[in-house]
Amino acid sequence: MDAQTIIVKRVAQELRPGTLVNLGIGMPTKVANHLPAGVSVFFQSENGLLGMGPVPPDGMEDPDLTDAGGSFVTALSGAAAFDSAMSFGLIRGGHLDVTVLGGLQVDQRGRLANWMIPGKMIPGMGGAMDLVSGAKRVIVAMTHTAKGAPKILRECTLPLTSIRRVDLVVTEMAVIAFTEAGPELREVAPGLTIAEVVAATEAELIVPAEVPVMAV
Amino acid sequence: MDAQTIIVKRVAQELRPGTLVNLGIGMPTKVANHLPAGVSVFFQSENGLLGMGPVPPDGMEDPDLTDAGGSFVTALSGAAAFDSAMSFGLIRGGHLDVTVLGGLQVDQRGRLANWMIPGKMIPGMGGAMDLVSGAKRVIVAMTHTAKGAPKILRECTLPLTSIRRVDLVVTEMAVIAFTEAGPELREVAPGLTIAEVVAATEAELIVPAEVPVMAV
Amino acid sequence: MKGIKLEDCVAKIPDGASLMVGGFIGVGTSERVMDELVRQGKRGLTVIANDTARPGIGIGKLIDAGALSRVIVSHIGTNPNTQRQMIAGDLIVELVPQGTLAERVRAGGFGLGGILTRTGLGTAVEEGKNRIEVGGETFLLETPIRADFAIVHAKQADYACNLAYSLTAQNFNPLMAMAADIVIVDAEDIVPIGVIPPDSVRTPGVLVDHLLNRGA
Amino acid sequence: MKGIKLEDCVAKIPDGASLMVGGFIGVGTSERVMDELVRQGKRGLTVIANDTARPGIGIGKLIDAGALSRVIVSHIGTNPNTQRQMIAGDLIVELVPQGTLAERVRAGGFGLGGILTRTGLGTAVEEGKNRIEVGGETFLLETPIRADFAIVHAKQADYACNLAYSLTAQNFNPLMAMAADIVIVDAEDIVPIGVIPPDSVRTPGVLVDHLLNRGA
Repeated sequence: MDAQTIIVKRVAQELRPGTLVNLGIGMPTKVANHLPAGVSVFFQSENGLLGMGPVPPDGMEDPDLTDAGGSFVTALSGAAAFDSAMSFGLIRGGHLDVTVLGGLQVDQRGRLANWMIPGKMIPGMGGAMDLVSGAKRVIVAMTHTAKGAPKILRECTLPLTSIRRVDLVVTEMAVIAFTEAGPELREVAPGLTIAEVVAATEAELIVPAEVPVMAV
Repeated sequence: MDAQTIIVKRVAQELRPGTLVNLGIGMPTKVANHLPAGVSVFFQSENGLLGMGPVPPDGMEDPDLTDAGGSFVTALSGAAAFDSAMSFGLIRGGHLDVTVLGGLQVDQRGRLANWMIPGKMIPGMGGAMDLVSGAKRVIVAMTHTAKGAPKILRECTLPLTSIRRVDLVVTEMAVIAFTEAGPELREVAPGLTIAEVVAATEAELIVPAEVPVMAV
Repeated sequence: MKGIKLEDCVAKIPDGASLMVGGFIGVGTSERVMDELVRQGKRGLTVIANDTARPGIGIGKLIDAGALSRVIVSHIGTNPNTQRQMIAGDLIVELVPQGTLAERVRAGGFGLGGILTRTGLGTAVEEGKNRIEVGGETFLLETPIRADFAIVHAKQADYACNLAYSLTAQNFNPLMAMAADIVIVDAEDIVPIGVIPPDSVRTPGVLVDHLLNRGA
Repeated sequence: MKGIKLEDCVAKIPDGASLMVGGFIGVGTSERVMDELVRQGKRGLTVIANDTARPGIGIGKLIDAGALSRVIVSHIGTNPNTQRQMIAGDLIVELVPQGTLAERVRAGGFGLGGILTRTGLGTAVEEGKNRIEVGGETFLLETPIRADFAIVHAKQADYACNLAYSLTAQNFNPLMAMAADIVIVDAEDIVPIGVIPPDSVRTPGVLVDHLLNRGA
């Protein structure tokens, strides 16, 4: 299983039936393909849709119906459409149960950086700052390291997306929960040792006596 | 012609075709019955309707369709319904061309008091404060005096509805425009002298050389 | 499933709870929830609403029964009993301009810390509030309102609890459906999914906690 | 009547004007207004929009043509030409979080002096903004945005210029229709009054200044 598959399969296990979920563009989008059997959630697309469904059958694309990345999607039975103010009212107002976002860096205090690399990549924050500041639960789905360098750091070196602490970071190496006490190692990927995860992490991890193996 | 008829007929002359108008509860409501021939305006009801029409035919009342006073109305062809936030967005956002409101007092600076009499009548401001603060043009329709006492004063003695200067006050005695310079006597009712209007007004009126007679 | 019996649902509302109640002089208010609150003898409730309707109608029933200790409303002019209880000191009445009330409820539901408005500036409404300057103009800072429960009246609910409203019965209902911890919906009709197209849904079903049974 | 030819309408937009343009990566953007702005060689425009779409699509056409001097958007990640012009110093890019952008546009159209949000607090977005405390929590004060023109794309317009939108093509369109001095509408279909029922109108016709002819 490649890193991305491990990450999105593990994130999918976090979704609870009947909740409202927003998946960020890129890797997080793929979480939708790995929902556990019997779990049905409502996907919000911040461009104004609640009840987003998969890619439409060939020839059934509607130019007025895309996801937040601009790709054609469907609206499921019971979907609702609305303007951008309502869409972010749902996000900011505590109505969005979970957001899953990609990350460039997360620091010791659980602060995420994922929207720009000064002098290099300035795509803009889109809805990411609202999602991280507003969602009830923030899950970061990212690779544990970039070119061998840790992405879970003592302090983010990149500009922050929000000062709000994310709740969970899922990588191909580990599951880490961020609480007031700090980042706690909750699971380790199959075949890895705790020491290997700690070595690939700059932030100081809280390591409980028992750390289960990720079941993906 | 009684005082009220003079007032509402004269106010009706102020309405321009195609504009958006909100008529306050009570006397202002009656302005709708005196629109000059060929003038068609859009009436807003702040409880969430644009395109309000007259009382429905007997037996055609809809419990879900009333004016801001709770009386049954109709929706004209091309009407739009919306929530209270949108309704006051139209009012505050500069989209409402004219509001016509009743008044208890108006002062030298054109400030209106019309929502409470301390210790006596505290009905609440409803939408009046938003209407006076937000409408492009505010017209006050009221009797010139109350039990012989002037209602256009140097200073309001009753709590203000807004610090925004109203544009026009129409009474059964006169039409008075409020500008930065102060209240200017624009028209006098048929059969009255300027001196009689000035005597019934506590505020200091600007009296131009020529003051036309109200044509009602 | 969210379907619930009227009696069981209202039993969940404890004495002393805060309730947002949709409606405008009773139009768009769930009469049977009002009746059941009275029947169950609730006491010490706070109601946030546009007004207190009339004696025997809508929120007026709660006033008549002495169920309320506090109301936050834009006017009480249509209900002499509210005025009587206020003067007797049995009821705290907090008056809020109607447009400001709509925005404060919206802010509560949309996760905003407040909004700035001209409405009320320099009037009794300003008492205890902060003035904020923006672009050389002065505004009042108005803070969000939330409640424990929202009593929402809708025209239609589909099986996903998506809601549609009718004409001026909409008013505060969709705003309140965003701004309370528990959202109780009384819909005139319960319809199959699809009857309310995605673009006509005004309140997405994920916001609804309880949908009152139509049957016995 | 508000009907107007595309060419004549776009001719009313002077160089240097500010334009709100509805759309989300081109979905819900009037392509023919973009084309005509390019054909007429407009220069120095400011565009307020969610994003700059992609090269050759929607607002991307204005970027390609060098028609813009400034954009206020939530992201430019889908348009490398925008990034190029920004780095070359030919284009000022002001990045605003998407939900904040929606609220700032809404505030401009709804007559609010600003809104308070958690989004952006403690990040680069905070620069130059005021922090306001409400109930012990800190928020950023975000100010209203208005524009000279709004380019609104709708699914349907009726003869009264009431508008309805379709699915995710709605996005910023109804918000922008409130927030500009001149509102230009491009509707896919022009329909008889009544086809859009009062409860389905998202933008009342009084807000519309020009409706582009469908025919030649």
